[in-house]
Amino acid sequence: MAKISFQDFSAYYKLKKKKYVLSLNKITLEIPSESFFVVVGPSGSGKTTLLKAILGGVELTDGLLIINGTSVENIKKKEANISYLSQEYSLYPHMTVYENVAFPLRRMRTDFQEIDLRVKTVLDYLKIDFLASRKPRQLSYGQMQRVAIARALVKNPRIMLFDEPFSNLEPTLKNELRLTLKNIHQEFKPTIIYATHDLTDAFILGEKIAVLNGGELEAIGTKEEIENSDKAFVRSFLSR
Amino acid sequence: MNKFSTSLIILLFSLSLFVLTSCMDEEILADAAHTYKIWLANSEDSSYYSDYNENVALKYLNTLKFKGRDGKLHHVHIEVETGITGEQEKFFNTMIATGGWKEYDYIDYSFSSYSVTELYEAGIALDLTDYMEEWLPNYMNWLQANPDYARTAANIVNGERRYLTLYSYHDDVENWGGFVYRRDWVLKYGKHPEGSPKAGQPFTGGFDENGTWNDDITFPSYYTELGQIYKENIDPEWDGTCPVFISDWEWMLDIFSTALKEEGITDGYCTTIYYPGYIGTGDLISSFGGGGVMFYLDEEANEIKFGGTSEAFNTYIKMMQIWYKKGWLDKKFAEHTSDIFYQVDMKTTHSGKAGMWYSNISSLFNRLEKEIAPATKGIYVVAARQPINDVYGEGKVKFSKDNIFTPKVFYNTSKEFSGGIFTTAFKETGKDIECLMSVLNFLNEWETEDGSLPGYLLNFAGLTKEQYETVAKPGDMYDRFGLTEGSYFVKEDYSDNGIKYKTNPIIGSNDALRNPSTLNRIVGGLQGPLDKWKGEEDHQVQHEWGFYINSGYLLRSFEGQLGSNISKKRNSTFNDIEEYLEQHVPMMIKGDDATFDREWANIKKYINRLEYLEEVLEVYNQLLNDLS
Amino acid sequence: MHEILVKAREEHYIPPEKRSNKYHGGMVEHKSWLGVLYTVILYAFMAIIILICIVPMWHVLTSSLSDGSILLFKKGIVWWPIQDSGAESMFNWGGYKLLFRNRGIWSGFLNTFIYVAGSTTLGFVLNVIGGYTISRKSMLSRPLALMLVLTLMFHGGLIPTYMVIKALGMVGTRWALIIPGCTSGIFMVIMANAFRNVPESTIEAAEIDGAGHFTIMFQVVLPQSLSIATVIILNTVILHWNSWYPASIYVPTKRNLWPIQLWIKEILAQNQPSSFLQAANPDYNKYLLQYCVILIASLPVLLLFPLFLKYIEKGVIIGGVKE
Amino acid sequence: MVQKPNTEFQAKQARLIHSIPKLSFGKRLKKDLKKNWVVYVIFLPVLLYVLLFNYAPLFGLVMAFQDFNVLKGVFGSSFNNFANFKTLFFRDNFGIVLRNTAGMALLNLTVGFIVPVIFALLLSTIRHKRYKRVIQISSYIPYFISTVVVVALWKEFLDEGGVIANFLSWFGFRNQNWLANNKVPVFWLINTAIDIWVGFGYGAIIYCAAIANVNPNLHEAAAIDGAGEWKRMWHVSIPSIIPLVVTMLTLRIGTVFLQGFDKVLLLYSPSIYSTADCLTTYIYRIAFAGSADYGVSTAAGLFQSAIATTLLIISNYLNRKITKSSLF
Repeated sequence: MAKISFQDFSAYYKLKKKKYVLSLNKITLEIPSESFFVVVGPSGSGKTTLLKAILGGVELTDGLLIINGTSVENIKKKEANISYLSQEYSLYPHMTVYENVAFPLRRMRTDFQEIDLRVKTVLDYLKIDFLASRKPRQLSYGQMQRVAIARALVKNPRIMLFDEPFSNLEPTLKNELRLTLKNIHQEFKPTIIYATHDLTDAFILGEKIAVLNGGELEAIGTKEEIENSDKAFVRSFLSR
Repeated sequence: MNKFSTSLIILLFSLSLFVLTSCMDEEILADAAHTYKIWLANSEDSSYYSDYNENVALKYLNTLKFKGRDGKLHHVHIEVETGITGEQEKFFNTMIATGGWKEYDYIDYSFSSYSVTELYEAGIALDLTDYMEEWLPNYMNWLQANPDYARTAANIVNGERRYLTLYSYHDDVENWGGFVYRRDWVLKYGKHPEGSPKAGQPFTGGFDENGTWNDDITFPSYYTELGQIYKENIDPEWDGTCPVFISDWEWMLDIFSTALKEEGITDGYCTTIYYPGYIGTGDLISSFGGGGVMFYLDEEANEIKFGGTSEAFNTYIKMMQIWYKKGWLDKKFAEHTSDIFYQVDMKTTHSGKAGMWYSNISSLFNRLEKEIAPATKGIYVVAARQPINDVYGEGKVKFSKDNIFTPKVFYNTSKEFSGGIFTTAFKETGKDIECLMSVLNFLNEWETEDGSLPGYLLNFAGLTKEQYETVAKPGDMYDRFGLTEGSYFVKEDYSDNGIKYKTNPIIGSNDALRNPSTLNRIVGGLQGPLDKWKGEEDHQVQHEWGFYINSGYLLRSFEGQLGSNISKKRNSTFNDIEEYLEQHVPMMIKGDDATFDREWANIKKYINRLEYLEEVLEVYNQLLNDLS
Repeated sequence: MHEILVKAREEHYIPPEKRSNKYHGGMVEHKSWLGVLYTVILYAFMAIIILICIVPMWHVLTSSLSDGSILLFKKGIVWWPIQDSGAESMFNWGGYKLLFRNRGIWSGFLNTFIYVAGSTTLGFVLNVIGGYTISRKSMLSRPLALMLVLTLMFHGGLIPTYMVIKALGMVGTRWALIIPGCTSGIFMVIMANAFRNVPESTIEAAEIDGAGHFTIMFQVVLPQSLSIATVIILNTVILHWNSWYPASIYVPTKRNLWPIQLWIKEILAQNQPSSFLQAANPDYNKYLLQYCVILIASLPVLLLFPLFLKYIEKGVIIGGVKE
Repeated sequence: MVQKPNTEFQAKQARLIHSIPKLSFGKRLKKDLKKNWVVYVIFLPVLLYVLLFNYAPLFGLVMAFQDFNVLKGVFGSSFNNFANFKTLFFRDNFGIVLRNTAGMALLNLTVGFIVPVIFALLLSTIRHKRYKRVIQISSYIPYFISTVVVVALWKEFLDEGGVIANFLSWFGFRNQNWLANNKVPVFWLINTAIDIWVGFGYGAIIYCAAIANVNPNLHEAAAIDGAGEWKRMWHVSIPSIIPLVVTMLTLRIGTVFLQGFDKVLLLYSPSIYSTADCLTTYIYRIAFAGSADYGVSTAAGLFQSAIATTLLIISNYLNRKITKSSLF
């Protein structure tokens, strides 16, 4: 559905009044549409900036970032239809689960019955329909994450961005949610870009994996290519 | 957000409801040229009516016809707007500054901080001199009959005497405040003074069976040589039964201190005084040579003087210091800062624990007696005239055979009631201003040839039964307060000494009803031949408090003629002196003789250093010469 | 660390219906003797505070029912309405009768209600908009905040303000009492402060979901700072409930537009002891008016207050308790 | 799961830090407008409201330099440059007036400001909902009693033999009328005490709301760690209301010279002018006793506004340095 390509793309984010940090340095990268692409690397290696760049949230950039043929600057936020999920869940605390999931659809002026139908199907799909009338504060972490996924999914986005969404969940719940992501990818075929510093995540999920370090692209390829790549950093990163 | 929508709906609903109910109800007879708008500073207590236009006497006035500019009789419709108590000066200034005065044809001028001359020069006030002859004859006749008020009724406009203000006057002065003392204590604890036939004997008398009071108290000054001089020159009818001199007062204060001891009152005192240590309008200071403490008129010298550094003021403070030392004066007199000078420390005076104080008529006779306040048992409070100093100081400040004087400067109402100006708005609106003048002239009308009821009765006595019936409406003020028989009656027989009209007893018993049932806010409350249901006791009060005339007191109509920048200087000088005296006079009263002299020197030094004092005195005297 | 968290949650978990609204989610507090001592002292201290605050209003209530002539010279706190010995009933309702005989009181209450409702609504909308703008991290948010705060410092003065309102044609109408004073810079700044406490992630999420500024303002940011917003509404209500000064300037001669506070000021000014004691037999009930007006002026707001309190407390638990 | 500090990474990162020359103001403004133009459009009604009703009347400030005459109006009156300021300030007791005002302002700022905050914090540790509500409502009541009655009551309490005078006499103070005592701190303390008594309930409400607005998860987490009421208040409630306290303090510093003196006019008496006379009463006596002098009163207003603005800007600057959160 959506092809994303970085051409010599570098991004800066503001450290202090005049000081800027180069967080991405001349990245050229092709993310095929409908692929499950994983970006891996130590924290602060520019993973989050990469995702933010796709959302158009980075102030200062040069080089090109094309999504489906149009450069990221002139994509209007409303039609972008990209979802973003981070560690913080960012659910609306004052709305019930149902309202949280329905919120994006209301903005798209879709009529009431359709909203109700789509929200119900998504909640069933993620097996959290019994939580519909609860408030975020009454949910467990796992349940919150599922609601966040539901909210992202309900507007069936072309691109779904995940920024270490499961890092503070216990292993059993992590596996479960990874499985759900996989099913979502099979069933709805969005382009998924999943940033993480956890290798097991990368190897389980990613069809293609990119290794980032200090804002530069160290390696890119399938699980096997990465495992026996000859790059020094990749090898030391794998052994950690 | 449903909260918003609910409050918006309520807002719209109540708005529409209110617009419906507030439309005017009675129809208007007069045409546009004869509808006038008047602004008055004071309004009536809103328990009578919430809008002055509901005043029944005004409704009656609006049914009459008056001569207009074209000589014909026209119906008029006068709409009256009133000021908010305490906010009038602010309203007046805003109205003048923003041209709001153009809406009004006649404006009450008593709250203006600018002289009428300035209002005239600014093109706001209308010059009435040319209109007086033809349209305001009654007002002119009254001025000719009262020259001392006429003098200040005109304004000096580049050298000439022009009439710019329509003043209104009381026929006689009604005193509502003065010095009072507990005569029952004098009777109980006092002894006949030496020189009297029963010297040393206790007084006799008190309340008789039907509650009237009589006693055989005579004051010591009656048996002195000065007393006889006072009797010959000032008050032949004086029989020594009421205090006249400071010596009488001190004799009483001594009695009061014994009374307090006998009655076991610990939190009372013989007398108290306003917190600055003196009363700014000159009371008690004019007992020392007739002058005042601030600006006052010295009649003999026909000059305006300043009393703040005078010997009279010094001697007065000396007296107070001695009263303080003797324990007669309230130790905490300087702390009652939120009380007004005629209601100082009511907590003590109204519980009967004070011997003598400056009060108003509500605490007279036995009105303070209450079960719950033991010290008020058998209380009988009597009014006393301003005393004359025969004890302290030398020469001019002390009454003697060749220095006979009476107090001339003290706080009292004068005949002058209020003043109004006609605005020049009619030149643009084309209104028939002469017709409005004939209305006000009608309200100044004392007697009529054809025997009909003169106009002043409308503004003083109100409406007769017939007059009321022409405008009666159920639920109006007369109806609610039982005045349907009219607020006064016309008596057929004129037997008792010229009294032609008799007030309705309902108003007699509750004189707060007098103003709302009449029109006397527009033109003064002239009394005229009307009995006022006053009893014998009230006669004694008015006689004592009104015995001396405060001829030295500067009239409002005189002070109002100062230009705005000079009156600003006068006000700032007045405030600076008052602020300084307020702090230093109490020190002199409470301090020893060394402090007394040191502080008096400070006061003199401070006042002489004041910038504008000389200039203000000069302008005052300049104005005095122009006017006389 | 997670294991403890999950176990603690499962063990003490109470479904929301059974949960009492103590927002600690039913956590059991183990009582150390220091904690008990602290609580005892605190409760006693608070009891004193209640006493100190309630007694003066009780004094006002009892004074308003006493006999005016005796109250005039009574010293100290009036614990029970004082009557002269001969009085028939324990309470003297003369003061209230005198007050409500004034026909202006009723139109005053209605007008005040209109003004309070109007200006609070208008003020609240302006507060939210103003607060939202200066709470965003945009270039102009700081200068605009400075502009709003300076409105507190500088005041044009009576005559200039009157001239501006007159130029707008509002003098003499209700609008002069609703629009000009409906809010002040201080409320917008406090609102901005509350908006800054809203977690940034929820706003970003809303932006990603395609929400425009208006939706974010009223549907995402405001509901999360409802407690402070309610306090601002409460302050605005009280500000306008007690205000009489604008009315005394803009509608001085139109008594049918007067709010209750201006009527009260007028009634009190006409019945000062300095005036009513000039009559031979004064009506002492007039001395009670100053106490009666406090009650009728403060009662409506005091009754309204618990509602606001509930709403302020509830402001946060929207997230917790199922409605 | 803690990562090993990657020194090599930090070195790499240091190389990457560039100092890009700041965009010119115009460019940055254009960029900002592009992003936030909607926010500014929404702000227009507020801007219109503020310009019309707060800034338009400021043309009246010119009266401070005029011998203002109501008849001539703002545009007709003649200029007298600084004469109004001269009548205000070149008087001998102005120094004392400033000292008193500063003293009362300082007390008002420190004690007067802290008490409502502490009261709100204490209130938050009270568990019984009904008792907490009773306290809150009763603490609110003094705000509604009219100033005249409040002053009358306190005058009687402070008088010899009054409730407070007796209470203080237990601590060795002579039983006297404290309002007649002109030693320096006495009147200041009285004025602040009355202000606190009237306003602490009203003032605490906003802090109660801020405390209630705290994310309950934090409280829950602290409770799990075994923190008692006191600790939780210290570690959770206080940090969460710091930004609001800072905002309110900055505003209070700015307006401390303008408000809080209305009761002095009713409390003070000539014998204690030396400690009680403050800016408001001083200006009232000069500008309003007798007839209202708009020139002088506007000059006085301008003087107070100038002080208030400088204080505000200083306190805001300090806040930005110390606690990073500031008004503007």
